Amino acid sequence: MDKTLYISSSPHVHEGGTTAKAMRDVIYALLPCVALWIYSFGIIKPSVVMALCIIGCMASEAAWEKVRGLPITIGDGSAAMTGILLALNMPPNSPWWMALLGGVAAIVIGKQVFGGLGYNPFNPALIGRTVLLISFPVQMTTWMMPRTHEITSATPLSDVKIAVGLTGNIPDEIKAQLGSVLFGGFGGQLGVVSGFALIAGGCYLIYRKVITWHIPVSFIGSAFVLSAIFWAVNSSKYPSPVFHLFTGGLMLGAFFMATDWVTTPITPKGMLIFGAGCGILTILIRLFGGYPEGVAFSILLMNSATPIIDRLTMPKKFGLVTQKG
Amino acid sequence: MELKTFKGGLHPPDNKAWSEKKAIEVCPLAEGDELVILLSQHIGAPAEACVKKGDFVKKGQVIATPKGFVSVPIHASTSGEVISVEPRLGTAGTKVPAVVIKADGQDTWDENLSGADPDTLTAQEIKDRIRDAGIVGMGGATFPTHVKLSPPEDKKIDHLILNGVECEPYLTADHRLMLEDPDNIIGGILILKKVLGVEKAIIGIEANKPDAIELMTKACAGRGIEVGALKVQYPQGAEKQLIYALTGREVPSGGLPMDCGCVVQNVGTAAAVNDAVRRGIPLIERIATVSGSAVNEPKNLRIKIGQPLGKLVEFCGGAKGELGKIIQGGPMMGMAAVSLDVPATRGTSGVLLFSEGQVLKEPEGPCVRCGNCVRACPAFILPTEIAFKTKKGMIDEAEKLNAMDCIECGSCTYICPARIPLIQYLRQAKGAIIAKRRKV
Amino acid sequence: MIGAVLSLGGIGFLAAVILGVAAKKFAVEVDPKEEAILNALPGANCGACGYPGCSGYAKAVASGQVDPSLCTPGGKAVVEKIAEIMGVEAVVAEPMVAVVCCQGDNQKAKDKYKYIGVQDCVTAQMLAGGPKDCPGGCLGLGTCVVACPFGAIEITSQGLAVIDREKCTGCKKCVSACPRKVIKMTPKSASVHVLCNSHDKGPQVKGYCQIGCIGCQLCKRAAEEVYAVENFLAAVKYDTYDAEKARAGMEKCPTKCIRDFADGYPEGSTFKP
Amino acid sequence: MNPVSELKRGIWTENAVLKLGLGLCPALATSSSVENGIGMGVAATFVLICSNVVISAMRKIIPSKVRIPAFIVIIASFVTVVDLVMAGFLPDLHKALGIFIPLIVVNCIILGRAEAYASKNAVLSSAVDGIVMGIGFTVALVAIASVREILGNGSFFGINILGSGFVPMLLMILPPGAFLAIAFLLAGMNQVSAEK
Amino acid sequence: MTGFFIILVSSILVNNFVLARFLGLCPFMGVSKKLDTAIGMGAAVTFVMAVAAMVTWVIQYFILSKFGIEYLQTIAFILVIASLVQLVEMVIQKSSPVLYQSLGIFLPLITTNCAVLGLAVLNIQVGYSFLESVIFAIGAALGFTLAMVLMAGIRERVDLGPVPKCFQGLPIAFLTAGLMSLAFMGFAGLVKG
Repeated sequence: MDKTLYISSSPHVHEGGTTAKAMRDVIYALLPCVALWIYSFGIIKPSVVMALCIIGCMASEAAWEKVRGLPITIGDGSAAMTGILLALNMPPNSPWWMALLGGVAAIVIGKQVFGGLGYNPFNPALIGRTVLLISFPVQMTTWMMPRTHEITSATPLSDVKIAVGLTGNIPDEIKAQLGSVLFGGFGGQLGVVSGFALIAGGCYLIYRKVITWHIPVSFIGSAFVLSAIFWAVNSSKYPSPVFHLFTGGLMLGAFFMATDWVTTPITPKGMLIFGAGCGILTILIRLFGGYPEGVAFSILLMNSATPIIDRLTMPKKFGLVTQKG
Repeated sequence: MELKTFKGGLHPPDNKAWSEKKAIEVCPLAEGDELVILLSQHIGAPAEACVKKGDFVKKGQVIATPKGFVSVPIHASTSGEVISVEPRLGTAGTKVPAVVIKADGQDTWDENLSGADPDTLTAQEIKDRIRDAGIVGMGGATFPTHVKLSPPEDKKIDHLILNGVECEPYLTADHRLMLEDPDNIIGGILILKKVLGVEKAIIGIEANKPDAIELMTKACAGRGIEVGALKVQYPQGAEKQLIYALTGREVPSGGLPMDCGCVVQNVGTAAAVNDAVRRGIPLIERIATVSGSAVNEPKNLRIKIGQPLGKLVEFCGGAKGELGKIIQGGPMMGMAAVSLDVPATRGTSGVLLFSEGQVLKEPEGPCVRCGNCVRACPAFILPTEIAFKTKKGMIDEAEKLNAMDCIECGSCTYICPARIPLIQYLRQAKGAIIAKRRKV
Repeated sequence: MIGAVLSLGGIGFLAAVILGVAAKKFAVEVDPKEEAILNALPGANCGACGYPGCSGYAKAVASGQVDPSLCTPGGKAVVEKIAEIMGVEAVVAEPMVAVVCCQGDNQKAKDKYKYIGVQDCVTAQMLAGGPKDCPGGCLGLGTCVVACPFGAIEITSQGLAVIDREKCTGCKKCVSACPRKVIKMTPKSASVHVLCNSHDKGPQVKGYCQIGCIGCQLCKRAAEEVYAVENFLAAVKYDTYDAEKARAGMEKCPTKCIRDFADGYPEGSTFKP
Repeated sequence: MNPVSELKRGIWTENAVLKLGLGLCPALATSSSVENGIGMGVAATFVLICSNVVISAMRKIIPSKVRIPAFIVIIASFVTVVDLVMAGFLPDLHKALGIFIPLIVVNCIILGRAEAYASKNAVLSSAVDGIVMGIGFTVALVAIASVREILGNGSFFGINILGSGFVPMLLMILPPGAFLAIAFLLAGMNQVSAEK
Repeated sequence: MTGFFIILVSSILVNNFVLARFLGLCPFMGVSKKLDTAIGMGAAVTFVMAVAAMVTWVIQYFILSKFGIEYLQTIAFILVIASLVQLVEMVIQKSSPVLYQSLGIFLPLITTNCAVLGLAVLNIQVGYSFLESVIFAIGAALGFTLAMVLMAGIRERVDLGPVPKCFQGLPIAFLTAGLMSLAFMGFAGLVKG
């Protein structure tokens, strides 16, 4: 033998996908939303927030890995993706230090402490957001109105919450506005300004087979059904399902956060349960909880149940069915 | 046409166009060529050499006799002189017992071989002929056929399933055989039906071979054989998946096809059975596809058992570019060979040459739990979880996760974006579980 | 005050009575010897004794049917302690250590092929018999490192497994983990070993390894009492081991496949003699 | 007995909270401010010293079979004393610590020291053990509380130290902050002792 | 009825004993390494808590209050709980060795579980009725079990991962608990009370 050949276990061919490619796909899918988001809130401020979130994530990932003497993995795009998702979850007029801190928190306590990509039990971007939300409730709920850039602390969700809290009913003037929710005009998270861009991005990911339909469908479906039930019971107190779907972070959550590979179940059945749990918890927290928005909490809560769901939904192995005939 | 299929699996690019239109050619054998005939070319006990150095053997003569029930004899593939009986480099990359024959170029048949009319034979006589001809599963598993045809009394067999799926990419040997020699296959099927005493025989063919489906349908008409068109989906040709696709039955976990009333045979095996019973020809030749990015001229060849892979490649115009990997069998389940000196065996359904650049060298990354492997797995287990547990040495956990049900089709590894050699971990787990069970 | 004393006393008394009665009624016996032995054992659960973990061994010893000297990791001290608990005399076996009988690292030994895949010797061995051309040589993928419960094994910078003679407790975990059977148990007192595991003939060995035993018999000729050559592979006769003679034979070895660990560990190792 | 090495043992090498993982509940629950932390630490130290002394003194007359219930009763008595004293003299602190005062009874540190040390050693050394362990517990509490109060409230011991420009990280004084603070403290301790 | 429901939801989710009230952390950290043991511990705690709530309630209102010696509450409660746990342990050990194998090992841990004593004290502080006390006990125990089971699921995964050396063991467990606690903050205000 003059030349040694390669030997490895079968299969000797590969589909070609890599983790980095999939991450890039997610970033591509987010680009339209990012563009719309930046555009709606006045180019400069949101761009800075976005950039700082990404820098916070990537720099802390690189620094952590450098200190621990590990290979630097910021090239795989997962830190950048976390940064973008985190930014989309923050008010576009956030102070600079908050964006940076959020990025660092997301990567350090959300991901690297557990050993890096693939081992984190919770969605890093949501950890970042939730840490900020609980730490700085005022700054995290100071929103801007799209286009007019007027500073407000009101979002449709908080309007409804406050009104119901005070009077037990949604006042007519708010109700009248709710119809226009589809077309923006409200302050608040991303869902308001670019619900359709998010859906398009989500569909792109499903088409690219980066994610499957299970989680988005069961998330949105269960949120729709549950809110529809409440709405049908008392429409003066509970807002309509369409309102729920297109406000807050629900679309972003359903397509981009709840579908995060690492922190969600791997079995299709588990994914359905996961999505349904997210949807139900979101609506319950929105309607009855102390916080006006529940997407982030519900996804984190379901993240913590992921290992259990995986265990309970282990597929029945081939050949276990009893023979017919 | 409604296509049948199973659940799970995936669809790798089949790359069959390189060789599917090429008619089968005979790979030549010149005087003085060495044939290295391994004594273990089947699953089960190796055969024992019954010739010695210096003996002259004729084509088709028995050179090694079976030991035990799950074993078959080995025959000389050509006439010539036995130049040694010694361990030689085998398929698995280690040295194994072999008989080396130097061809005399005459290719003289052993005159003792004779055929018979299957209608005049009893089932047992046919089975004996099949065993004596050394027939094994030609799909690559090389399980002795006569054993498969002898189910225990209490297993009622009602289906004979013929595997013409050839779901492995690149390979076109079975495809060409069906196109060029349908009568031989059908003859074999009729014999197999008689041995098993079944009424129903189905040939499963993937829809990417429409010409074969059409031809076989026509040829089978009126002879009690159905043709089932199957969706192009890997691993459609895996025994359990094929049975499910064609009959809707699931082979019980840990069981055999006979446990759900089926016997599966490759179409190539059927042809070999026909040759053996009607014409008395033992299994000394087979059809193999030589293909891959590093082969000059991909071809389908009729090869002699014992020819070194290098000879086959040579006949196909030799290798081109920088050779990176040699694969015996298909790219999904085939084994990488250490050198072109390795001889072809009864299980060599193909020889693929991959260029250096085509070798997968990406390092294993961390599992990102995308779930691709779970969705692709036709055995419905969780490959990544098992791999993870195996990596940590938690063999009991791996066993609880049904590691033993893995059919090693490679779908999980093919689709894994983190490039984890999942199947290797699964094999490791299976090995460890078997070792543990033996100990207890 | 009286109420306090009375009620608290009452509660206490009641609880004491109930517990006292329950203790009698629900008593379950536990062998105190078993517990004492378990406490004496090192608790590494390494399995060197052949029982599933230390508790299994403790149970077996307590039953009186098993020799108390099977715990190699614990060494003399533990054996004596157990013997004391059991009231028998301690018989301490000669301490053994494991040795990787190969020096064919990736500089000195040839590879049969380039291996891509799981970094585990058993798994690599399943693929074409392992990437090393030598059928007995150390693959250096570290299955023994994982198997060792005492962290006594490392893979050198040149891809060879090496066992620290101080940390090794002789539990034999690595011996059963190694797919190529290249790790052997040797008496700790002997420091000279033949570090080769190939039974191939000389020229063949030379073909794939610079430092393998070629079966030349020179060591045997120099020290008949200490060396034996069988099947083209030299071996130290530990029964008649003698340090000086062993070194005499070692110096004669043309391929340097005999090593005295007192001189140091193979190249690239961080262990010190 | 060297007091310095004993102190080092209590604060560092055998620190109940940070090294042995004992007494976690009060360590987290009462560390939202340094003041509460010290209050809890002192209360627990008092109980620890007293119970160590009494148990050590009575170690020969308590039958081993009922020693645990006996220990608990002794500890509980002192806890009751602390409870009443605090309610009388430090009503605010008593209210802030709330249910965690009676829960000193089940603080594993105290029972642990009683079982592992006081029941086997003389009165004086048991008292010293109680003191150093108590100080260790208090130090741990103050450490956790400092992190939480400074980050979560911008103040130390109630005094604003980071100025008005600092935006307090509310999270740190809420339950999740307690978990995160102790996690990083423990990791830091591990890192430091690994490097030594 | 709604009152009971609110107590239940509040004690399971909003004021989760482990994640919001820091009660029972020692067994929570110790036993949540494996899912099976976590479930076993949860069952044991639920049983003991329910019984302890009943017994301590009776003692408080029929003995301590009667004699005006509420200040002896701590001593009396801990005495009763300790005896109770030991009694349960002995009974189970004798009557059902199988149950003891799976459950019994956790019982000694419960004695020093501040969740049980904390529960008893809380019951009296809040002034729950007998039935409410029991409901509260069950809710608290279920909350404890829920947190522990979720935690065990995560830990089984996390502990196998390449966690940095200095974070291995307790630190990463605390961090995980912290993040769970963060997620449970979402339930804040779900029920008033």
